[in-house]
Amino acid sequence: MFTKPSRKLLAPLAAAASLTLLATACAESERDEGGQEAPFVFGSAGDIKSLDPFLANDGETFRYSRQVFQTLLEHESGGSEIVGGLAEDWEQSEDGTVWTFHLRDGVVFHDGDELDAEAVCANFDRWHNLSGPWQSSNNSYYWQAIFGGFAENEDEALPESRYVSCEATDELTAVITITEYSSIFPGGFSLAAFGIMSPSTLEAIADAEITGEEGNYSLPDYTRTPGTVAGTGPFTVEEWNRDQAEVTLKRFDDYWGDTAGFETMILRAIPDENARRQALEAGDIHGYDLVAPADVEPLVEAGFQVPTRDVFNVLYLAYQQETNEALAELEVRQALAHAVDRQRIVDTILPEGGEVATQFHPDTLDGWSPDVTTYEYDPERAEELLEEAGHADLTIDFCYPTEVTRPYMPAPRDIFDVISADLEAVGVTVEAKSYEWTEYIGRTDSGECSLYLLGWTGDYNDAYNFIGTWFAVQNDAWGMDEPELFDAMAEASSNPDQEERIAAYQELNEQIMEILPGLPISSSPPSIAFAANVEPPAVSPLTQENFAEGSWKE
Amino acid sequence: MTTTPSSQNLPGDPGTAVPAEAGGDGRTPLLGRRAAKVDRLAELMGERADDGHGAGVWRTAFRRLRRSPMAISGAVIVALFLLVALFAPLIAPYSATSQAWGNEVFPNQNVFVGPRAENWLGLDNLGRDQFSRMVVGARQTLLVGVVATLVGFCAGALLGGSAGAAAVLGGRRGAWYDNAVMRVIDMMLALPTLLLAVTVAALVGPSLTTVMLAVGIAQVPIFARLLRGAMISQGSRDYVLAARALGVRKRRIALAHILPNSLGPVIVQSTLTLATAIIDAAALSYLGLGNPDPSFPEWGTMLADAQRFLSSAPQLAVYPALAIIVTALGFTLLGEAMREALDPKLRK
Amino acid sequence: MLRFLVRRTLQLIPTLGGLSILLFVWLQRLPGGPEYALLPDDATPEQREQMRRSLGLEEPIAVQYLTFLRRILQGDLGTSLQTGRPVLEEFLTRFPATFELSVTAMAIAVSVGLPLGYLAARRRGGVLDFAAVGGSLLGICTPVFFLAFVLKVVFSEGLGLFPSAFRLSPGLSRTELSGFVVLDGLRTGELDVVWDALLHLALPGVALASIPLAVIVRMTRASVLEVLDEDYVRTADAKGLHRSTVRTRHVMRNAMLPVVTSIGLLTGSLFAGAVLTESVFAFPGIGSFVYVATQTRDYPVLTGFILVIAAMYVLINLLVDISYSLLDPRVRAQ
Amino acid sequence: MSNGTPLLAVEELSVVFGGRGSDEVRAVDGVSFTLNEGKVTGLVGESGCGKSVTSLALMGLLPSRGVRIGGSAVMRLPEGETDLLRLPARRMRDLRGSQLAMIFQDPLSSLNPVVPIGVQVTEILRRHRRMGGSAAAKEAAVLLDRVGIPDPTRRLREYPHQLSGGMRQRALIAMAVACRPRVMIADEPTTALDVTIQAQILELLKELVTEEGTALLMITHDLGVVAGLCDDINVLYAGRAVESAPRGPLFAEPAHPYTIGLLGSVPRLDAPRGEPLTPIRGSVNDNIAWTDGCAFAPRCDRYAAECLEGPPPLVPAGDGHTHRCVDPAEEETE
Repeated sequence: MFTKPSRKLLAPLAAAASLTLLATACAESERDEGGQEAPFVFGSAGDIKSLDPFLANDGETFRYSRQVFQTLLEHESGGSEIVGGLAEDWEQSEDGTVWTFHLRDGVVFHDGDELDAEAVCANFDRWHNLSGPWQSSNNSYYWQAIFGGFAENEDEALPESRYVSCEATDELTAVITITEYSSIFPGGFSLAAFGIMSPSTLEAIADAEITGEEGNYSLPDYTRTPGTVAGTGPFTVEEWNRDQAEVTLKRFDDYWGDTAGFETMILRAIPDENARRQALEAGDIHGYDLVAPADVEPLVEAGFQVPTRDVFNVLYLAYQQETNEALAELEVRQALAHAVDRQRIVDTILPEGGEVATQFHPDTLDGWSPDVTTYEYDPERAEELLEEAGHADLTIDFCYPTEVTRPYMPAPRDIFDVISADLEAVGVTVEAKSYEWTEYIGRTDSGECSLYLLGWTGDYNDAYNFIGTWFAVQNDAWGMDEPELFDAMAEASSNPDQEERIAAYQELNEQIMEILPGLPISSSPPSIAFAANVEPPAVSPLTQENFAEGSWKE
Repeated sequence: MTTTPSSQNLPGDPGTAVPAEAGGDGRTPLLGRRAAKVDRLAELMGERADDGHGAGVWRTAFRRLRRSPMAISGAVIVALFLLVALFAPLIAPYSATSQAWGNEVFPNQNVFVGPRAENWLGLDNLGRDQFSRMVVGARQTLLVGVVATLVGFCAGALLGGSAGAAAVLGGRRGAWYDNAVMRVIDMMLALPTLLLAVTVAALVGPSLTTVMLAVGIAQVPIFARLLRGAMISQGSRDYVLAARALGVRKRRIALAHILPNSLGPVIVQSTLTLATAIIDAAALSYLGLGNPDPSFPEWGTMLADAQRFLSSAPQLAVYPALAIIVTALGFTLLGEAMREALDPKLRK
Repeated sequence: MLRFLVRRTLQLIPTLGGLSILLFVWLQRLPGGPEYALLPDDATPEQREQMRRSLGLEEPIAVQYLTFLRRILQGDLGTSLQTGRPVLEEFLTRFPATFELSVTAMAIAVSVGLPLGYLAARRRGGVLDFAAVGGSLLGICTPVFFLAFVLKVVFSEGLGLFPSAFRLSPGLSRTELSGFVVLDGLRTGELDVVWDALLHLALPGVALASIPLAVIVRMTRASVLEVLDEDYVRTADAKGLHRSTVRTRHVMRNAMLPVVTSIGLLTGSLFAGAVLTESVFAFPGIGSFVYVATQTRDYPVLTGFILVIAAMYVLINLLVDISYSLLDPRVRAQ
Repeated sequence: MSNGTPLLAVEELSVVFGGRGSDEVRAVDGVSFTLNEGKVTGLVGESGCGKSVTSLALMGLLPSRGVRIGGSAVMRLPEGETDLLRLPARRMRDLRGSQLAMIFQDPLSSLNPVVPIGVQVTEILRRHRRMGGSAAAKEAAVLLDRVGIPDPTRRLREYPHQLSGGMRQRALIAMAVACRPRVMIADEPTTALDVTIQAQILELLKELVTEEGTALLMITHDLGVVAGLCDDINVLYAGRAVESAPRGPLFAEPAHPYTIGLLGSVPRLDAPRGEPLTPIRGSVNDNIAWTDGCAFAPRCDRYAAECLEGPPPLVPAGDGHTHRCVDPAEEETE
């Protein structure tokens, strides 16, 4: 659709180049005389939503934006430790409300602007001062998740903003002040949604408006057409072909760190997991994410590289206590927990290396407790408990998502099928309901499903990112009211002392598993696949791969 | 999708309907007079039956069917399918939903269990007996096909029948009504059946009922057109003219004479629609608009669900695929053979 | 001829009017009304109220209909819930892909179907006839998506002859004049692009062609059989004309009449088939977009798709009528 | 005139349908007759008696499969005598239309509805007389004029449905005579026409035969046509000739009861008023195989036991008069 005039002039050259390319299609890593290198094509599960990550809350947009924009803090390559990003290092005040970031020197944006503290603060101030449709949670999900509200909240339901100010104390020092400490910091500063854009970009988009109604927003042009947004990442965004669902990234040669191994990287959306695998096998793409567990072995045998990420997720069966009164009874919740053969799900459906989860976050996180109450697979006990509760003939609706795989949930339909068969085996009548992913999220969030499958991959290394997401306040997704738990959660989260906080988390985990708001099913390591001739980037448990680390094998 | 224009002009059998009418008569003078009219009509019909084909078209058609290999193979397949579907609970050795062998299959490691002594077709991806699922699935598939066809048949017959009757007998207002109905029908025909079904299904949300409704509704315009066409062609027949000349009431002509004689092509179409319904139902399942409960065996759902194992355990997809293809083929063969047998143009 | 065209075009108006009413009713029938369909489930009552107002749902029904009609006529099919872009725009950017795929499929179906149907009829009862009839029945009875999968597994995954997805190999550089990849390639002389695009079109094209092919074979066969029995073919033979003359001028020209109609109808149904085929081959056309829309119940897209298909069907019908009148002088005379 | 040279001698022609599993049907069984230059030979009988099959067999227009043809049909051609029944298909195609032409029963269905009359006339000229486009068009106009179609150049551009029934038949005749064939077969050429047109067409045929010296085989069920046109007459029943004679003797002294029956079923102006027509009982279907006896026996008034004692032989009755009856009528009509 969008063509730069210069490309037209280059057309004959490009044609010649691609002819050669076709001739050497089998050896894609080879460079041809034109100096052009074959692009690295990665099959993603969906198209990106916006070029500006601030507006997004989905993994595919963030996979793209992490290559183009950078955040103040990052996670270590291949791990979950927080390290410096655009900020070389940082300090927090005693009470955890003042964060001082010492920026890297010599960082330039794609458009030539230089990174300084003013630029960082301009970004934060912009977000803080957004108004109108920008304040819809559809358009600023992560801002609201971390900082609560805006400078001027237009919706009374929004909490007061946690953000106070950002000051550039010197050229390379930005000081961000927040109202109170929360364990979401410093992890919050690493979220891809808070990718720093250049001052020129900010100027250009200052008047950009979101039009349309709730649920039917039309995003401003700069989020759709490359050319306006500029970050500091190892790649620049070259083209977003929306009808092909394809984003083309180019190596940014003035990147402050090691320049990217690939000259060109293309993210191409292939929603179907089978199609992704076939595309890799056919050589159409050179890597893809969300590999089905069953495909791992055949791919490895066929010579593909299928690195496995560390476990950093949890899959759970949620009990919504309001839609089905029986679920408000502890015995029923326990009965359902005993009824499900979680080991079988782990053994037969989840990828190798998965484990039955005993609590609502993986054991790789501090705060995991070895002493939580466990619920063994025991159908007889389940039946007894149901009998005791007077719900021997329980009927319950059970939702699962269709046409989707998540890192923690490879085959939702099969997992549903196994659980529902287990439940039926102890006398529960299951009414199946399936929804497409976005609709599913909406319905489960608003508490329309009594039982449903969902999970979470951590954004950063803190237990609160898991349990705090669900059990910090009364909400429709769970429909449970446990004020004590909520209070304890708030207290733990606002404790700046690392050790005390972790001990509190352990207690919280024990408490949660007593209450049993849902059944944690598993934590499993998701895989990602690459062609044999690719030197893949270090895989990240947080699914935050930095593709600049990848390159063609010599 | 399987209709051809020639199917719209199939004549029914003029000889079957009327003699039955001639029976109950002669009680009151009024009835007697009407009976006399009917008798005269029957006489006319008798003459018709005499001059042309002697035995009824149906009987000749049946004779032809018995000799047609197409019809026989179709009938055998359909009969087998019906038997399996009707006696599914007796045939299936195990429960179709119990994951009794759940610990023997590991889809995450591509470990599947193929045919063996206790499970004739092996196990499915969750350790259920595939043979039992296929057998019980036949029943669901039949249900979907029959209900969908019935929906299409009934609604289509109502629309098309009324339009046809109005066109033949209704005069100017009838023609207007016919025109209006046919506009709607044409519009519905404009939408490919599958798309029509998809929109209906997307509207109501995924369930087995949705599939049946959606596929059925998609068939309505075809049935309506067919019946109307047949009725109009019957309407110009001599016996209808004769009946009108004799002053038989219009409703009676339409219901007792034109309609029964026009049903031939519609019945043939029903057979073909069963095939289409089964295939379209499978497509809807693939689109995720089918039964949300995956444990419930239905061939379309099973096929759609097993696609992902096509390279590692192709049999899981191939069994239901073959079953669908063969069953649809059976109905199509039978329907096509019936159409050929009834169509004088194709008769040789 | 011109008068015929004008007359036929005028006759479309009531049809299109009927369609718009049907669509309007459809939208009204959406669960809870259009504002529910167009808003997320957790929308507040105020938002719904606002949506109702902005959709003009407070107005009398006739006014609503006229508004609806005006919007359609202006090409406003609403905004996609998935992408937030106007539905028409989404369709237009994806149209070239689906168009190329449909043309490929139709080209396969026609170029194979017509000769095969003719030969089957000519050798009625022979092996070829049996194979053609059996094959076409099989084609009709095989679920398209399954066929597509099998093709992909065998020819792409297994034999590696064709790519499994997309319209073009990623990163293939080409001069972009329009969305029509093949046409552009031919115009600019980038034959590698053309070849690459054709390779990508092959498998989905065959899968999509399966049903039209089957129908065309059967239609052609039946039609040719009928025509072969016609007196004028006997006349032509009695005149001692060359076989080829008899075949083209006397048999095919007449036999084509019903086939042309069905080709028209099939072209309309191709777009529905594209929903299945494109999704299997990740072919970035209208089909896969609508596939996602059915998943996400993107009502504006679904409604828009129906409208586009119906409009296309009407257009195709017009084309069929025109070609029919070119082929059959009797129609012109009416 | 009466002494024309024989152009086509048909000997013992037989046509058998079916076989291999299904029942055999002997449609034509040992029929012999000769067509002479400038003469009209009639083939008379009820529908289903085998007259049309005879004509198709001579033209080589019967399907090749499922049909067995026996006997010979030797035609005198410029290059010598040739048995039409043994000629390869390609050679036969050359003869058809040029040396051997046919006029069919239903002029509407015998003309290709979608091709202009002009093309249908010129194609035969281009094929057999190797004429170029404009020459053929000119000749076609001459031909149409010759067969009495007014304003021929305009008619050439028209389609069959634009012509009247009589004109269509004239057009067909024009095609038949286009290459001045030696032998012409007219299969019920007037049945589908109005009575007044019938007479005109017959007059035209007679004229052409006389002027061109063509041998005409006139196939009809209509004795009126036979009486007015034919020089020699063959009466066919159930595939066999039951009586052959020149026109005079046949009408004067019919020998076979079937011939008598046929003559009796025709209303005659000169018959006394009030005298009933005498229809033949039953229908053609009520017969027995010739091998078992006289096929006409079940319908015959004079049926006797000897009729079933085997096939009745063809008996000469002098003056070129033959019949196939064991108990022929003798001078009864006098």
